[in-house]
Amino acid sequence: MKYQATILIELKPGILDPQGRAVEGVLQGLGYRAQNVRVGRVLEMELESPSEAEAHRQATEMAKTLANPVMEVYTVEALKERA
Amino acid sequence: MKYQATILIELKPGILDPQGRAVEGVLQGLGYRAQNVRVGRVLEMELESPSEAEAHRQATEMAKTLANPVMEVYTVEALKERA
Amino acid sequence: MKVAVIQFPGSNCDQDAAWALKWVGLEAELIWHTATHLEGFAAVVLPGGFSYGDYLRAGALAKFSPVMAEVRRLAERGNPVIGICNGFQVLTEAGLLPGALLANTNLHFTCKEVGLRVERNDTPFTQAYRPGELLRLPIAHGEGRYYADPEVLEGLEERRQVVFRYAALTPAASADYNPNGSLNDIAGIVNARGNVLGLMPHPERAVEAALGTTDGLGVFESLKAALEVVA
Amino acid sequence: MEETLNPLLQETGIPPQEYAEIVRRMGREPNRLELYLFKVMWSEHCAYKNSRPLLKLLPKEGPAVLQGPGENAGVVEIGEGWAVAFKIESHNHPSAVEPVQGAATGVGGIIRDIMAMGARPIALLNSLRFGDPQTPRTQYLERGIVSGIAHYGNAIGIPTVGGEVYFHPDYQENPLVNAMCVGLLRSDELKRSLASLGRPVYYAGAKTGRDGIGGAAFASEELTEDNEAKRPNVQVGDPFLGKLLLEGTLEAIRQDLVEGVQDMGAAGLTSSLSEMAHKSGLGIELDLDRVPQREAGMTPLELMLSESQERMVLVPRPGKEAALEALFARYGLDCVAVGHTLPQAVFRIVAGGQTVAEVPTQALAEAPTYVREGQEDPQVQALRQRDLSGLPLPGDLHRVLPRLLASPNLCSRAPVFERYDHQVGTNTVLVPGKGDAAIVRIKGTGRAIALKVDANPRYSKLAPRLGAMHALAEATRNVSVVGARPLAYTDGLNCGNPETPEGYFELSETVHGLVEASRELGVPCVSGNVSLYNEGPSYRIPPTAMVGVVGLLDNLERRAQMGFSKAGEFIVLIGESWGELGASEYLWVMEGQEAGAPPSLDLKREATAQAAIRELIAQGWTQTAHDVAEGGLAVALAEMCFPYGLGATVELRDLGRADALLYGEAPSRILFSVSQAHLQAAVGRLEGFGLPYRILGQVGGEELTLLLPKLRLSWSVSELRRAWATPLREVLP
Ligand SMILES: Nc1ncnc2c1ncn2[C@@H]1O[C@H](COP(=O)(O)OP(=O)(O)O)[C@@H](O)[C@H]1O
Ligand SMILES: [Mg+2]
Repeated sequence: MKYQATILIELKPGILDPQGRAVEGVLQGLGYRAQNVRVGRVLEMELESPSEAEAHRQATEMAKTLANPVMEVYTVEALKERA
Repeated sequence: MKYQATILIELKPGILDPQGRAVEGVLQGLGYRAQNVRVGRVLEMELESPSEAEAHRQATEMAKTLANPVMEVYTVEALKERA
Repeated sequence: MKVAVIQFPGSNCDQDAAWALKWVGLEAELIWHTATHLEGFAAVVLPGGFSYGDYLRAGALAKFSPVMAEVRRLAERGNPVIGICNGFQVLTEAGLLPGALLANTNLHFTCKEVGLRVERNDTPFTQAYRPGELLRLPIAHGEGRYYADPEVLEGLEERRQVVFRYAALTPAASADYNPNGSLNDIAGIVNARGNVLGLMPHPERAVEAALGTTDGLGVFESLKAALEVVA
Repeated sequence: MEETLNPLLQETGIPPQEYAEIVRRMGREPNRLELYLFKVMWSEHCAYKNSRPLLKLLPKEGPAVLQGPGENAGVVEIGEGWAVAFKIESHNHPSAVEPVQGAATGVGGIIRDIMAMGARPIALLNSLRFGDPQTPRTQYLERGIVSGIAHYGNAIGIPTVGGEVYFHPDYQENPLVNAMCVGLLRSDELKRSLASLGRPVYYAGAKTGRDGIGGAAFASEELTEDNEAKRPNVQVGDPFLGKLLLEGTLEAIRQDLVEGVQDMGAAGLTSSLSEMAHKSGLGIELDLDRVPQREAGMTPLELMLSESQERMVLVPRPGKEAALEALFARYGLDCVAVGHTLPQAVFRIVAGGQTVAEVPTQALAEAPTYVREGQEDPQVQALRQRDLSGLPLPGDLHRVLPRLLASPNLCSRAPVFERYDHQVGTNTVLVPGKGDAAIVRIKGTGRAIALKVDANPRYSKLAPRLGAMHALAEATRNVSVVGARPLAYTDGLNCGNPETPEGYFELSETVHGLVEASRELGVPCVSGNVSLYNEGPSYRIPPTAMVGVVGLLDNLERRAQMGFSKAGEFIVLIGESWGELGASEYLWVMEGQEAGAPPSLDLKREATAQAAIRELIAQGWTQTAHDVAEGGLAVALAEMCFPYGLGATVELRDLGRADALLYGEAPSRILFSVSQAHLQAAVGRLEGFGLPYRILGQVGGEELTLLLPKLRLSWSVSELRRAWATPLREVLP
């Protein structure tokens, strides 16, 4: 079966995120009350897998492979079957 | 009240995603059955807002400002109240 | 005494590194990243560039290249390994050096000359320098901000693993000599054993007077001397 | 008949008289796909309909020229069996729509033109034009375009060694992005876009997607509001794949696996294959089913119009097909036969086993050309003829220099060029900011090439013909002052709508100016690019001829840079000390006026001044030289103080307006510094050349001091430097 997986990879909380700061500056300059803006990456992919549990396991493994544990954390965000 | 907003900004479907292609190549090389990998940006932020509806409106507006309409689409992914 | 210069798809300082190695009289050979053995090579250089386009993160995808298992084996055996710029990023991503290299605080690629202080000259890469010597070397990177957890950083300093630090070339320029926001002004480190070096500046761009500075020559001369001792 | 055709004509925007011509050449009505092939091939961008008759006038011959205009790039020989291929290319409209990708794909595109000649790209330059630097739109474009250029050039590993940036309100809606690439090849490995009979035609590189559909046609249309809807799918560049394609292609050439090479640029498969067929005097049959596709369900029309990046056409030598495929497989790239050559000169497209289009190659390749009547814009004429004699002298001449140095067109470009890797390849001997032209040495020889791209839009706006002459004069001068002999140039012609009398006038005058300067300076044009229709309802860009010059240094050791480096050296000016205020940067910055005639230009004097400075450098008498350009003498002197922070004291004894003396502009002027030991010899040679010169003063101290008959002006170099260094930093931190 085909699953759609979303992996979020973000900087660990304590680490300086200059990009987030820059975006925050822009947003605040436009009058928005956004704070603590953090910028991360999102990966979307299709996965061929016999079961949802297996798809989740695979996605988690890939997330672990792709994120750098020194400064990043990951979440396997969503997993839904594809039509 | 404080809300936590997550904005996903991704490339429009037809647009070439070189990053996604490169990641896909590596994942497949490692034996994963990942396909159509797309890489986007995720923005997390805190928002001060009187209501959830208003926070959502604001987040959507910001997403619109930050995404490049020529090549990107955005989703305001999640919105939850902060402790 | 051949030195292997690894070519990942997207490496672009591979020829320059080989040129610099040959400049000091070392033998250098370009090795495509799919190679599965590095027999006969005394040392390895991971050159600068944009391996795999630097997609995802600089150096992140290159660590999966087949040749990396061999690079690891040589490193563990004690052979000298140098990662320059993108090569440094690959070494940290692969866990051969501690820490990580994040986006420069100014958020953009920066190509210019910086000041560098040699923190120790008892490594195979720095014997030709005096300790404390100030060097002028070019940098060219967008992700060079050295980061490590506080404990890791402390350990690095305790074991004197920091080899190069950004430093002011002249007292007048003292304000912004750190070009990327690296913690502790770190520009280059070695592993605990001292045989794996990673540095963001480009010594291979600084071996000929015609190109502005020869301050990078010491790295290659040191390596040559170190390899001669072994041989 | 009429009713069924009209919708198609409307859809494609092909004018009825051109349609009639198409029918005549085809001998029948074209189908929709065929009509689109004509649309893109007969677009201004591909066909040079309005410029071809003019471009024919440009001198193209020279002793060094190996390949003139007409191929993917021009090629000149530089000795010892080496040659360089170079060309400039515009990507103005894509950059206006999506600055980062527009600029990035512009760089990628010109790189593939150079590869197509069999050359390894060794240097990139760029020439950028923006509107009012204070506006958010300009800043957005500036940041995006600079980062797009950096993104592609840095990642593919070709140093960006030079360029220029200029701000002028007339570019507000329509920025210009022209990229130049220079490649190195062995003269005997020169490749052309050719195929012989019975050969398969290979497609190599990225897969085809719906990128930039209609791009080439789009590039030739004015940017108007209702273009929004027609806006093409944006092309995204992939420098990573570009690098693999580059190495694969060059290796195929080195191993002599291919007889013909052609990049897929604007109008993708359509123009690359039909032009290759036409140049070979053959036909090509293309089987669309074999084209590597990124998306499912692409129609023949979409495949033919796609401008997906990072694709090349290769024609293997007999028996080398398998080796070629294996080579590209190693790089993980598609490399497949998509067609083959035919004896009859037609471009035939097959899909699903059926012929879906078949057009005579000549009909596609030789679009009708137009010669029009030009007429000068009376407003421009009035501006040029404005009387400037009553201009008040500024009360405080001391204030002027820091202000001029901080002007957007004169301030430091370091915030731009620091974002470009200008050293990868370890050949860049003179890096940006250190000299008027970049110097790139040729490893394994004692030689080097010098590179510079230049254009002065203010001169060109006020006097298009003279402005174009100035552009070539200044670009060659910049190459000469580092010690190199200009060999040839490439020109990027950026103008307005040629269908209007003003637009055509400006285009035509610009070309005629280049023709004249080319002839007098003895420098042929070997390649170029034309970008027209850079105008909209409320604006028209100044005619902008970006001239990219390549020069040769026979002896790399004898070269010059622009910074004063030795206290005590004498400062000598070749040329007169006073300049003119018409069309000057001074007039614009201090008076807010863009008016008057640009300074007159004596091309014989120019050629002599350049020959003289080259000789002084070749003799080893001077290592420091700089031309006097925008901002005049005072600005040029300040610029020479910056690289090493070394000051100078200079005496200007001439009477006359002090502002014209200090800040007035005039061509053919060169400053250099020389030690006492060589001073006599140097000025003796200048006399031999019959050139006016003045010994102005000496290098030294931390101040720049200018002594005028009744005035002493002095600034600390560091204070001037600060004024000069900060403005662009604020936009590009
Ligand atoms: N867009 C650019 N890209 C790279 N280098 C640039 C760019 N613009 C300016 N430079 C470099 O900055 C320096 C100064 O440029 P500029 O002021 O335009 O010189 P000039 O007055 O001689 O035309 C030169 O070394 C030039 O090559
Ligand atoms: Mg100049």
